[in-house]
Amino acid sequence: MLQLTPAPHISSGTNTKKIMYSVILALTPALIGSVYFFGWRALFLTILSVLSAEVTEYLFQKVTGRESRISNGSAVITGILLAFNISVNSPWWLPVAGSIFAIFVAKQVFGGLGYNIFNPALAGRAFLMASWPSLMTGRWIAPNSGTLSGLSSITLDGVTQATPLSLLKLHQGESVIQSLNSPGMLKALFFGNVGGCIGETSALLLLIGALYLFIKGYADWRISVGYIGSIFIFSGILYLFRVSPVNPLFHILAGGVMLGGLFMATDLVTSPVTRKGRWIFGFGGGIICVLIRLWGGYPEGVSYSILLMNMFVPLLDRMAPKVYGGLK
Amino acid sequence: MSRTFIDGIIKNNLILVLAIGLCPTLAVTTSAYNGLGMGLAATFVLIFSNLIISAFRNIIPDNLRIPIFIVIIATFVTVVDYTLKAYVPFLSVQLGVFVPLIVVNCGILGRAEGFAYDHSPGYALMDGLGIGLGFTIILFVMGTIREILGQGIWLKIPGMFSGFKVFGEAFTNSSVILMILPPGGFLTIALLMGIFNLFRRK
Amino acid sequence: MDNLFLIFLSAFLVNNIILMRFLGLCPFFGVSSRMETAVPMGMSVIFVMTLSTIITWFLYQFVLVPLDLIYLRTVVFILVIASLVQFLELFFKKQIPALYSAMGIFLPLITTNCAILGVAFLNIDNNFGLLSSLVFAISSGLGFLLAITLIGSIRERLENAPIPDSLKGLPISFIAAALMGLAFLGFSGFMGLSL
Amino acid sequence: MKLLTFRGGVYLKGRKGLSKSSPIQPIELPEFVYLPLSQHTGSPSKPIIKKKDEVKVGEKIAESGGKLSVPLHSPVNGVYKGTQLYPHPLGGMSIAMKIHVDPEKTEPWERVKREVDSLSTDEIVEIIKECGIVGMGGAAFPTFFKLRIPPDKKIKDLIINGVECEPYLTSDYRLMMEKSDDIFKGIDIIRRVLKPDRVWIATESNKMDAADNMRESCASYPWASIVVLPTKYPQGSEKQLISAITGREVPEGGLPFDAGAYVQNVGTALAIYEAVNFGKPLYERVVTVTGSVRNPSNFLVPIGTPFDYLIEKAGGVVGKEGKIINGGPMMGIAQVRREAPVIKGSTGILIQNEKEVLKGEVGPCIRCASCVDVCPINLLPTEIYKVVELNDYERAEKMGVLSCIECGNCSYVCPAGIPLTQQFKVAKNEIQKRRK
Repeated sequence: MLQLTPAPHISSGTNTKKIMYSVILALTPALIGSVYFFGWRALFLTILSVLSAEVTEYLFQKVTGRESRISNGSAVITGILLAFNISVNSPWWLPVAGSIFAIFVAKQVFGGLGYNIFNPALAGRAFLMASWPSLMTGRWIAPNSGTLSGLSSITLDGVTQATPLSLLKLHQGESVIQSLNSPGMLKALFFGNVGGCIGETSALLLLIGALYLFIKGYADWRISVGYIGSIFIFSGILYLFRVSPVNPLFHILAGGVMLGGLFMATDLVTSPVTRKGRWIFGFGGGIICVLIRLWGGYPEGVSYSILLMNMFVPLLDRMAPKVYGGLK
Repeated sequence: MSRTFIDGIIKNNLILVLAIGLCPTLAVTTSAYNGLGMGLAATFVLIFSNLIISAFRNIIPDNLRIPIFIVIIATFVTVVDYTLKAYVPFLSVQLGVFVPLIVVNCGILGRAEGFAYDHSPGYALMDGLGIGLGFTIILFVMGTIREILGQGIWLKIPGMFSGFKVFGEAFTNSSVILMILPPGGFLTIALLMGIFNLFRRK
Repeated sequence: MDNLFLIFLSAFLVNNIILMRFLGLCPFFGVSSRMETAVPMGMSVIFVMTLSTIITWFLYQFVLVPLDLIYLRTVVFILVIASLVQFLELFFKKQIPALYSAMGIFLPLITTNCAILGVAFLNIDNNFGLLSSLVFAISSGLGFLLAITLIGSIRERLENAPIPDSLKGLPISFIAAALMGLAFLGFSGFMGLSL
Repeated sequence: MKLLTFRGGVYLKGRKGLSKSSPIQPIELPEFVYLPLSQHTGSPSKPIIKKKDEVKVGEKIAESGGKLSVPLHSPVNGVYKGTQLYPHPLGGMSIAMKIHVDPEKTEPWERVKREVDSLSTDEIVEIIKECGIVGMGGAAFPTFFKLRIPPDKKIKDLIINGVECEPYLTSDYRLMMEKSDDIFKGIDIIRRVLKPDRVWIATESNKMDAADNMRESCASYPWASIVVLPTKYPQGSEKQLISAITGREVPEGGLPFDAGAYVQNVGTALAIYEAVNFGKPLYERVVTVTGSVRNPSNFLVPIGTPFDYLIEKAGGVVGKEGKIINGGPMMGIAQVRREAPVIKGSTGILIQNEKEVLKGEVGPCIRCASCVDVCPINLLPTEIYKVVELNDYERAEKMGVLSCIECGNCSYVCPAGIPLTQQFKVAKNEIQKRRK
């Protein structure tokens, strides 16, 4: 029997699964780093989050009688990213609640993979922020500085320590600001040896993973460069005019800028499809992030800035580039 | 006549079926008590405007009917507004601008135009009761869901009753605050409408 | 609260009239399934809102208050807005047909748009002066336009999404609005402005 | 130096190695040949002989059937068996003339000797028409018609297309290796008709030896230059080739001459040379038979030879037969019947065995925008696909679906396996239908 599918008769061999698993692989260095900095509980919460995401996806597809697509790995990414966005000191049910919201409300009801408007992990995080603000912002602990002592215990103790960003928000005088601007702080931020959410602290490990995705072409560097670059430029200008007390390097290394700019803004489904749109998307997100950090009610603006830009994606997608030869 | 009443609750349910009067439904349902208060206030206006319009339907000139309806409705709204301010000031503050806004609830004008204007006062009364009750039930249910999930308590009446702790103390202390924030309102009505559609299809 | 910039920020973003204040939801969900209708609706709202704010503000300050007729404000305002809309409709039809064809079908819908009346009330409740009232009205209108444009584009994108049947149409739009509101929560506390 | 290329496109594995080194070889004649009356863009030809008539190689057997149409010539000596419905390699069944080949009679076509230099352009174009010449790169557009440029249009760039960007195919490559001198003589004739400012012979970087060979022949033609473009698909598409070389774009709905350019395939240049100089009609062509066959080859094939006969000549299928494709893997058409005949536009026959055939699993679009990046026309395939799915052809048209050249890039890169190109073909047909 001759087969009759339409042209083209060959394919590039890339498929959705491959892309998703590459993203998971790219997140692995940061995951390993989180265990190193915060102990096994980081891994425990991540696994819990991933499992909740997968189970929610499975149940939804089962109940609505859809083809099960849980093996494509997209829910795993959501689970990991959500866990990366909470403190290691969170109660176990926090990532569970976040993942269920992320998959159910932000993704599956819209039709599942490919149809969600908002990045599920970020929607999940915003849900947690709105619902349990004290758990999301008041429970930071210091990293174990790589002594590996954290590896043996799954406990909630640990030295509580404000994150660099919350110190900035509290504005506790000149000496604090000076320490935030110090090279030692920037180094700690770059390597990840600071308090913060599970997966966001190490700029280095996140960059390694993202670089892999950029090379593979599974994430568009334009978004990341637009996002992180605009934060750098905008906060730099504000620093020059003494509006922002901290230097732009601090701004791009602290908090979730790397995690958000490299992994969440670049989420394929919730970012624009055109190159121009992607530049605008990244750039706009960066500006909003700095605005929230310096003038908003929260110490961190990354997740909201990306969620807000997610809303504009359908509009940005309308900016079609000029068609070859022009249109009549 | 009882048919009119039942239809008012289900078949013509303002929110679930006609999707009118959404603003107060979402805005004030942060607690069951507020929802109930809003529902009853609207029901009061519905019943009396329906009755009056129906009673005078033969002398209201056709081309002037809409402004006349509006004046009648606005009058009852003003009555409700001032009554609430006088007797339940706290509720009045909670409902805020949404009490005077009952006047633009398209549901009420819609019933005046679509039902009361060409039915006898008896039917108009039943319609007002049914529609009002259907509206009140939804507001109460929405308020209940949002209050229990969002605050961990149920039926709190400010100054009188501190509410039932439905899921126990631990839940009350870490309730889902989002549910009493604006997005929680959208989520709750989406959920109710989804469930309603599920049953309507069957 | 007379800082005009703060009034603008509050009305436009922090307390967005749709997503945070829940005013004007009927037209918001009613005509937002396509961008072609959503955008003109938003424009019409800005226009009517600004005009009605000017008229109701003057009426209130210079007629109702001096005559001690404050309790008549509901009746008076709604009549004013209804006749304003009627008048605009006739005026556009005769004088500016282009504008009529753009806004025409949306004007009658605006009478029962509680955002218009709501803004008139809120101006009084907040004791706004004329300028503040105007800024409040225009920025509320802009907030409406922003929200309806966004939801319009989002709903268009959802046109062929395999959404469960019982959630198609309004419910999924509510959920989209909920998530938009969630994102807008990022503005809460902006420059000290709270919900 | 500015890199000469076009926007979008994909880098494909060429797979030309399979048949690259196989020289063009004539084949034994089949028992029957089948000549569809519609082998070119335009109205079908009309038979002018009667059943049981004896025919000779090169004899005109059908005349031009309209303004945009060319005659058909017998590729063999034999007996005309009348017309019948027969599989058409572009899909479906169509009326074809069947000729029983007489293996005894081996005399070739009657050569005429012409004094080319004394011919007027009109005479040249008439000869090209009478010899039934059409574009041989696949489109099969009647060449005489294409050569008639409106007097107000000036051809600045004449581009000879030796790009052959489809993977697997090597027929143009072999022609450039073996017939470069004759191709240049053909180009010279085209040049005399069009009087362009510049002449470019374009090929891709994966055919360096062909480029070198052409360059040698080029030495005696100072007006021509060889351009080697970076290998990228679909460079051989007229529009892309024009913008790669000249930087100009053909306006939507326009023709190449609107951009001051004219593109002709190397094979057509050769056919023009043979027609004008010796009166040889287009009755045979080079066809690459490749893919999962034992001996991938480049054959000189009489038009009308059934595919299965050629596959047999190439050693038969390796593995279990999966697909037989008329053309290359990107734009070729999968055949329903293996006995479909070679027509004037057949560049190659690609055989895929069962394992090579794509599974065709379709998932939801994840908006990766790969299709946007590779579209040579700068369309947004993922967005257009959405509105086509909603049957909103009006919006699809506004988004430029009619400009789609059906190169297949979007489908090729789609990780979700969505048949984008196919949907656009359907949408284009639907829009054309509604216009009528």
